Amino acid sequence: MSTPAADTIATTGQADLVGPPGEPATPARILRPYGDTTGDGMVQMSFTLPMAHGKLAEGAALQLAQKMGMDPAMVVHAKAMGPGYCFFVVYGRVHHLVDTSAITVVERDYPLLSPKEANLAVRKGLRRRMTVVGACIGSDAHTVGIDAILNIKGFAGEKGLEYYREIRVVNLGAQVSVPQLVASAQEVTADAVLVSQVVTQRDAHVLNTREMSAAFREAYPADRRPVLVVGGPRFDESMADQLGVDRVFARGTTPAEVASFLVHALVTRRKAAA
Amino acid sequence: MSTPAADTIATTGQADLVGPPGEPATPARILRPYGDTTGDGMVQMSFTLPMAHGKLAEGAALQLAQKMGMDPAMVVHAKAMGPGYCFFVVYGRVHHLVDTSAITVVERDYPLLSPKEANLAVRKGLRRRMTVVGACIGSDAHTVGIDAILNIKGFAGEKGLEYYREIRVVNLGAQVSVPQLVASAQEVTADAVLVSQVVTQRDAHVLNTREMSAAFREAYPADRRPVLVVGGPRFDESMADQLGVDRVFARGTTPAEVASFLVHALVTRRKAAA
Amino acid sequence: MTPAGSDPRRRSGTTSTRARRPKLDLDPVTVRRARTLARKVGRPIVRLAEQHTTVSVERATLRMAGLVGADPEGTPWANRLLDSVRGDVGLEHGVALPVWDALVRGAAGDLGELAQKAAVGSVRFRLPEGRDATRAAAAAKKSVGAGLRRIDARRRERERLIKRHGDPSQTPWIYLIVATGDIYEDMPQAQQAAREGADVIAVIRSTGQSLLDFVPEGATREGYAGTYATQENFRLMRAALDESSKELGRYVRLTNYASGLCMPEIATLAGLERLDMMLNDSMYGILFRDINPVRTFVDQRFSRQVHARAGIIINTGEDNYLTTADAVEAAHTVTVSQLLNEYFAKEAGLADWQLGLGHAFEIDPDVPESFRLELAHALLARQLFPKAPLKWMPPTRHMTGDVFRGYLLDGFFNLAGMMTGQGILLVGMMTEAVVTPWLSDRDLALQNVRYVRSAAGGLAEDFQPAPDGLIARRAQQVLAESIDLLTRIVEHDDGLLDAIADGTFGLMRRPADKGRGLDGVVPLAPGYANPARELLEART
Amino acid sequence: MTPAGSDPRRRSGTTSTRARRPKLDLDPVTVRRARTLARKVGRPIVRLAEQHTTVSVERATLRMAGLVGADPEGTPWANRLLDSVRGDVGLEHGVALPVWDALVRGAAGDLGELAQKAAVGSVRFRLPEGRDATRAAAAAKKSVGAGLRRIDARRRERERLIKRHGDPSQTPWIYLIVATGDIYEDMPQAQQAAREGADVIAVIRSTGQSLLDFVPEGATREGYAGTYATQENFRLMRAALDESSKELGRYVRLTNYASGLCMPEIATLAGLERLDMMLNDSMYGILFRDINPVRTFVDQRFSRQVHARAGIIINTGEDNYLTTADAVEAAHTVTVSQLLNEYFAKEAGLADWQLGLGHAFEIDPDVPESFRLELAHALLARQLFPKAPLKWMPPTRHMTGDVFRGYLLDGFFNLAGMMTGQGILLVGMMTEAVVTPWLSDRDLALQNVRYVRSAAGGLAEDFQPAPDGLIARRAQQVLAESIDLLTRIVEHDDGLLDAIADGTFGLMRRPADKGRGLDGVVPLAPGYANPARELLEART
Ligand code: B12
Ligand code: B12
Ligand SMILES: Cc1ncc(COP(=O)(O)O)c(C=O)c1O
Ligand SMILES: Cc1ncc(COP(=O)(O)O)c(C=O)c1O
Repeated sequence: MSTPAADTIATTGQADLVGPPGEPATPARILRPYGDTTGDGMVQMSFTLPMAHGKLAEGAALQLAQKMGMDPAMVVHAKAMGPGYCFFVVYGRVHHLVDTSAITVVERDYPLLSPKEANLAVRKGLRRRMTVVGACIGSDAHTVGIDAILNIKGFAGEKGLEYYREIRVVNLGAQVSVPQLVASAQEVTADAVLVSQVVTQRDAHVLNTREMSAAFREAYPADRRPVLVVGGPRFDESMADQLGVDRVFARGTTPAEVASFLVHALVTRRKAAA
Repeated sequence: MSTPAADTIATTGQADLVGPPGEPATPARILRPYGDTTGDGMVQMSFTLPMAHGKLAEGAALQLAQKMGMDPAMVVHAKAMGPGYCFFVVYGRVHHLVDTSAITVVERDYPLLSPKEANLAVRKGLRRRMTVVGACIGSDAHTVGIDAILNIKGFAGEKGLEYYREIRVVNLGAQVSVPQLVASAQEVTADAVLVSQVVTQRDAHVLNTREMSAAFREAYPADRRPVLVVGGPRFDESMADQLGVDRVFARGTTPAEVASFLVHALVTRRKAAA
Repeated sequence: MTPAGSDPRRRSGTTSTRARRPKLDLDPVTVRRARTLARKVGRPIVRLAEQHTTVSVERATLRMAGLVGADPEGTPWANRLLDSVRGDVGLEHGVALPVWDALVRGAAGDLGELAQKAAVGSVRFRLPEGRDATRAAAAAKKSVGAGLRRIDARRRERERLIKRHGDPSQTPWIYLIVATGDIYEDMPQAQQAAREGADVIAVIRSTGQSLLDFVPEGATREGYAGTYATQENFRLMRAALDESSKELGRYVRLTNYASGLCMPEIATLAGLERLDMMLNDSMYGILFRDINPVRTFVDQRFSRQVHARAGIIINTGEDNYLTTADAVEAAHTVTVSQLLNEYFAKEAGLADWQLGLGHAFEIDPDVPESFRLELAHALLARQLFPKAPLKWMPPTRHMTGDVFRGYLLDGFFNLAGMMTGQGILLVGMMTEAVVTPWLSDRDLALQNVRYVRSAAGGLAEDFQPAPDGLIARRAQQVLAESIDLLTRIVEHDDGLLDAIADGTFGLMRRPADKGRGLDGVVPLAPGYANPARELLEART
Repeated sequence: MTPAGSDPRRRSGTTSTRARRPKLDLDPVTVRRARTLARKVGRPIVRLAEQHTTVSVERATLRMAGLVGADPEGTPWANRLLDSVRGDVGLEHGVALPVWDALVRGAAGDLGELAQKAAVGSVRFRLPEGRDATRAAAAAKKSVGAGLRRIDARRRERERLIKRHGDPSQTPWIYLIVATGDIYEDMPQAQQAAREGADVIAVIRSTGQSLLDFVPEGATREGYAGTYATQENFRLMRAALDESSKELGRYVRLTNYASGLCMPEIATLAGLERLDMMLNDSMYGILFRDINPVRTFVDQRFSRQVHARAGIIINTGEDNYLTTADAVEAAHTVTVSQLLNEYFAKEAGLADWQLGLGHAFEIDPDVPESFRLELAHALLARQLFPKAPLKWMPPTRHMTGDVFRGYLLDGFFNLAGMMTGQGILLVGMMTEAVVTPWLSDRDLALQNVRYVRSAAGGLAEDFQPAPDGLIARRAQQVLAESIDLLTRIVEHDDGLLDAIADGTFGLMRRPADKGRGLDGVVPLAPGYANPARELLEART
């Protein structure tokens, strides 16, 4: 429902058009949230505080809202949840400005290829098929996401990597341990390793990914390490460095984006380096 | 549904009991929002930014969340609303602490009286009936709130001020202009004037109340001015001074609270002053 | 636009038309009885309306004849001119004869100039007699007739555009409000709402406009909780929605309020600017704005005649009763008001397809079986007025700051609307108890409607209230109580006026000799002439 | 607790019992045909189960006999002891004879000591024969019998508590999950949920536990997205809910998962700690955890026998199919699985009232008529299994970060549950696509249930799908497709095992000789003895 279409993303490299109402639009750099009037700064929030319902709790909710930069803030709903917790809905105006020129977005810095183009690039560039190993690691058993990228069936109308003639896909499935994954990658001399992480409670996805990238760094000489890609709905795409991987994909990723990145990383970039 | 019961409020003068899970509770002064674990600081937000949907917009949403003190923040939903607006749902952890010792709450600083007690106090203290004028001023036509306080029928099981034998109620109804209100108050020599303001768009309630209190200050010598009370669902009870009134009542007010305040202000306090 | 073509229910694929049998077994004799009583109650009021005029009816006549604009202080020339005439010769003969007498006499080249001259005292009015009167009357008729033809042309234009762009493909029609106070914020918001599926846009009026005895002028940006109804705002918004209609391949309708002290004038402006629906209730102004009852009934009749002529669908205001009275206890007052609104509307020439009779989903959600009681009420209205589109209003009174709960309630409201074949669905906002709707509230609300319609719209087919079940019994009870109430009204000495005076509706007491705008009511003198009224009457 | 008393539907005031006629006209011959086919498919699997044992079945036997605790590394003594026995004499004769032979021989004073000694190698096991075998068998039977009597006592205790505190006053029973990962956060959250109306609390397990071939020990605070199932956690939570039951005057049930590699042991611990329901599906582990099919079926049968004995209601996992397969296309696989789960359950001694057969509201909300299709599926299950409580699962797959939309969807899920008389309603969370449920999510979700139940619960009375309408046709179609599929399975050379191998369910291919835990499967040798199996079998 809210999945951003990949292509519109790539072409939107600037803040959009918001001008005085009724007048021709001009690009804006500084924005505020919009309730029903330009510049009103209105937002909605809800949260729980671990305290009994009452005036003090409502005051506490207001205090939090104010610390978050809301002024005025209205506590429009407060409900006791048992003796020790209270749930709030707060509406109000935030005074922060959004500066669109200060946003770092991981834009696609490589061309989006059709399966045909990708196949051609691999054939010409690698002169052999590209081998890709995929898995859900740790205790994560959510395979739907990685399958969406790998299986022929694909995602959002795009075929998955199995459909690419020049890509060999080894999908290890769910709950693969990191040593198992490294071993499999070595066994099939993987060019790239694709890992999915969906469970995020207590930062499971971050910890598992770091463990995985460290293991590959350990097991391979730097110049022979397969390209490491991680994906899942709650990843922040700008975190690749912190996670020790080459690329992070988040919610709504489509197979072609991944295939294109792999071609870029394994064919185009390596050729350029060579 | 969420109306705080008046009495529980008055007795809750301290942060409630939150201790280590499973252990006996001890009062906490410093709190964080609670998602599913003590101290996790989790909150939910939604807002619109006036820009096209896309990665830049999601980055902008994150930036706002970060400025509000959320880290990490997750943009879990982003939906284009036409070409120039995008709606977001964001979840994340805020790092602000709520300090319950720094909250100023307008506690009821007078005893809550039954109708009988209130009548007795008026009879003894004023030696005449107390006259109260009520109205919705400005263009506001929402009379249900003021009627809940004034009409016999009352609110939340409590009878309204008309039920009090020693209170004479003159309810002027909706859309009363400030000059009209002042004239009526003078005509009936009102002891107190009760004004309701429900419409808040563009701070209508604040502007109208200020206009009203200024007019009364103008029309009366300081020591003869009737007690000014304003009420409505979106008022902040701590704003009495800024509004130039003697007391502000917000959502969930009951008639007995108002009657008790009037007795306090007109009988108890004046007697004390004399 | 033909009546049939514009009956929203006609195009229904999923509503009552597919049901197996009428969902309620209403006794036809009882139903006929209810209508007879409504006629009895209404007829004296129509007579009363025929015997009076008001400042606003007379100003509407001037506007119909083309008088526009305002003086530098913002007082419309229609008001200035009317006041001059009234000062000189009174109103009991109408403005037409004195005004066109002056024009025929050459006191000014047109109405605008005449108003300006009158304002500075350089023209005085008289009541023409004999040949002068005949000539003035003819000139007036010509001018006003031209105005009526402009309204007719706008109606034809609407029909053309509907043919070109098409009507909504489903019922209920989706009705959304915008209310920023600034027409320039309203326009993009309305267009966005249309894009997301709105079939009808209503621009909510600023608080207090209903008590203004003049219609503000020009484009406005400073309303409170709504935007002023002005001719220019009408024009701007209609143009914006014409753009949307083209963009979307679906004619998007525009609504405003013919209500308050200027009801006749606003109705006229609506006809001239091709608005498509108007809030217009026979008693709302009396009950909720303390407007004098006679003033209201006179203004009502004129405005409804204009709406009939302009092909405008009216929306009546029964939902409002339930914001002050309890929706279960007072359910029958809604039915009674619908019956009266139907009577007054038909008497004024409105066709069935123009009767957006109101009702609302306002039962306290904590009442056991509240949803089924809502279904009972909604079905009763549906079956009592089978050819009227019916305007179904969302929960407001029992909405709270819990916006999640509010979003759910609105979903069940939408479901009730679909299950009972309502014609026009005013989309509820999760922020009802918080703020006037935000852009995102509207977007979310439309998503709610789309889900319910697509997922469960067809449930009407499977909905067959048990013949002796809660729903059937409740509907019968409300109908019986309505007949009791109508009977009691008929038994009042002075019928409806007395009933209104003693608090029968919405718990408000409104005596016939009190209320705002009373000084704008004038009993007709013999010789009263008003070409607008004559032309409109001739048509009906 | 008698079966009748615990059938949630029995107490229904508002569900199908009040309906006028069965909502679907299902052909009884077709229904009988479906059951016959399920029996044909299932019987060879039962025979397979009878011919094998597993490490977990044997460990469960030890636990039933009272073996508790773990070594300092956290490996349970049950595992250590089993491994020693297996190392010494293999498992094909079961652990009972070698273990009690050792005890009878005086190698240790009790099971715990024996395990410790075995772990350090100071005891060796043998397979007793003749009189030794008879004596060992008798001792084993006595120990295990005592354990079974403890389970019986917990069942009686439950019955007493239900009598004292009462069952929920309505159906569906409200089922809520807690999932903090920390049993000490779970407890207050569960109690708060009960206060707000939860009838059943499920403690979700940490990710990965199902692949552990041991049951962790003690109170745990470090699960990911769920809390470890341990005997101590069971005990703590049951005690917390016993408090709540007292506070609320309503017996609050507790659920966990008898699933994964330790299914038989966990079932046993559940019986010992008076859990009231257990997730327990005949094929879930195979399909979703890649557990070896034979391992699963053997473990399944044992665990179901324990549940039967303990008076525990099982919840099957058909909802899971619809998280990977499309809920419309794969609707019949749910029905087939329900029929198989029913067969396996009854064969293992479970009564109708213990069959919480699963199904779910997982149709893409963008599919036209999605809600009515859900009603069709839910009604089909309701009518195929009229005496089973049925476990109705909320939307998960099509939930998004739009929590408002999610809250609405959950409301319609609740409505479908009420309209079709489901017995157990797993409450959906608006944050399904975001986080494991927050305290406030649960509170809001219960408010949603309460509104729908109170406002529209009685709608079942008015819900009469047209005999030839969308709902009736859809239900018939799904039933027909189920029969086709069962027929195709029967036609496989090796029946169900082959069907599972070739991806018939949930699109997963799971060959019988692959998958996790295969090395824990052992074909029985002649002379195999297991007093737990014997005692449980005798009872059924
Ligand atoms: C389906 C599902 C299941 C199925 C999984 C079946 C399967 N074979 O995958 C079943 C029923 C088995 C299941 C079980 C559990 N689940 Co689950 N499940 C879901 C559910 C409903 C949908 C997930 C999904 O399939 N999304 C669709 C896919 C296409 O989206 P995606 O994963 O985001 O993938 C896209 C992108 O992220 C990206 N991507 C993903 N991976 C990768 C990898 C690479 C390399 C690349 C390039 C891209 C990429 O591309 C994909 C296409 O765009 C979600 C709730 C929800 N609506 O999101 C909960 C959810 C993910 N589950 C959850 C939990 C907790 C569990 C359990 C742990 C609960 C329990 N304790 O029993 C269990 C155990 C599972 C385990 N051990 O991991 C939580 C996670 C909470 C959190 N944030 O930590 C969720 C969010 C539900 C909740 N609110 O509690 N679950
Ligand atoms: C009922 C209602 C109406 C009725 C009013 C009938 C009447 N006679 O009062 C009708 C239908 C006429 C109406 C019309 C309009 N309404 Co209105 N209405 C509501 C509604 C649904 C409920 C308000 C209510 O009655 N609450 C119940 C009472 C008991 O609560 P209360 O007012 O908060 O009062 C309590 C306390 O606040 C306090 N209190 C209040 N006043 C006072 C005074 C004193 C002295 C004291 C001590 C205490 C006190 O005590 C009371 C008891 O606890 C709200 C939405 C909602 N659910 O809240 C919208 C709402 C208030 N309306 C709104 C609007 C915009 C309008 C209109 C302006 C729309 C339009 N442009 O046409 C019109 C015009 C009205 C006007 N000119 O003012 C907005 C206001 C938005 C804002 N925050 O600015 C709301 C919030 C709806 C919305 N989201 O758009 N409305
Ligand atoms: C018939 C009618 N007129 C007018 C209004 C609007 O109120 P106001 O008189 O403040 O413009 C309403 C309320 O929604 C109404 O139902
Ligand atoms: C029958 C059954 N067992 C177990 C689980 C839980 O999964 P896991 O195996 O990860 O504990 C589920 C999923 O909800 C289930 O339906």
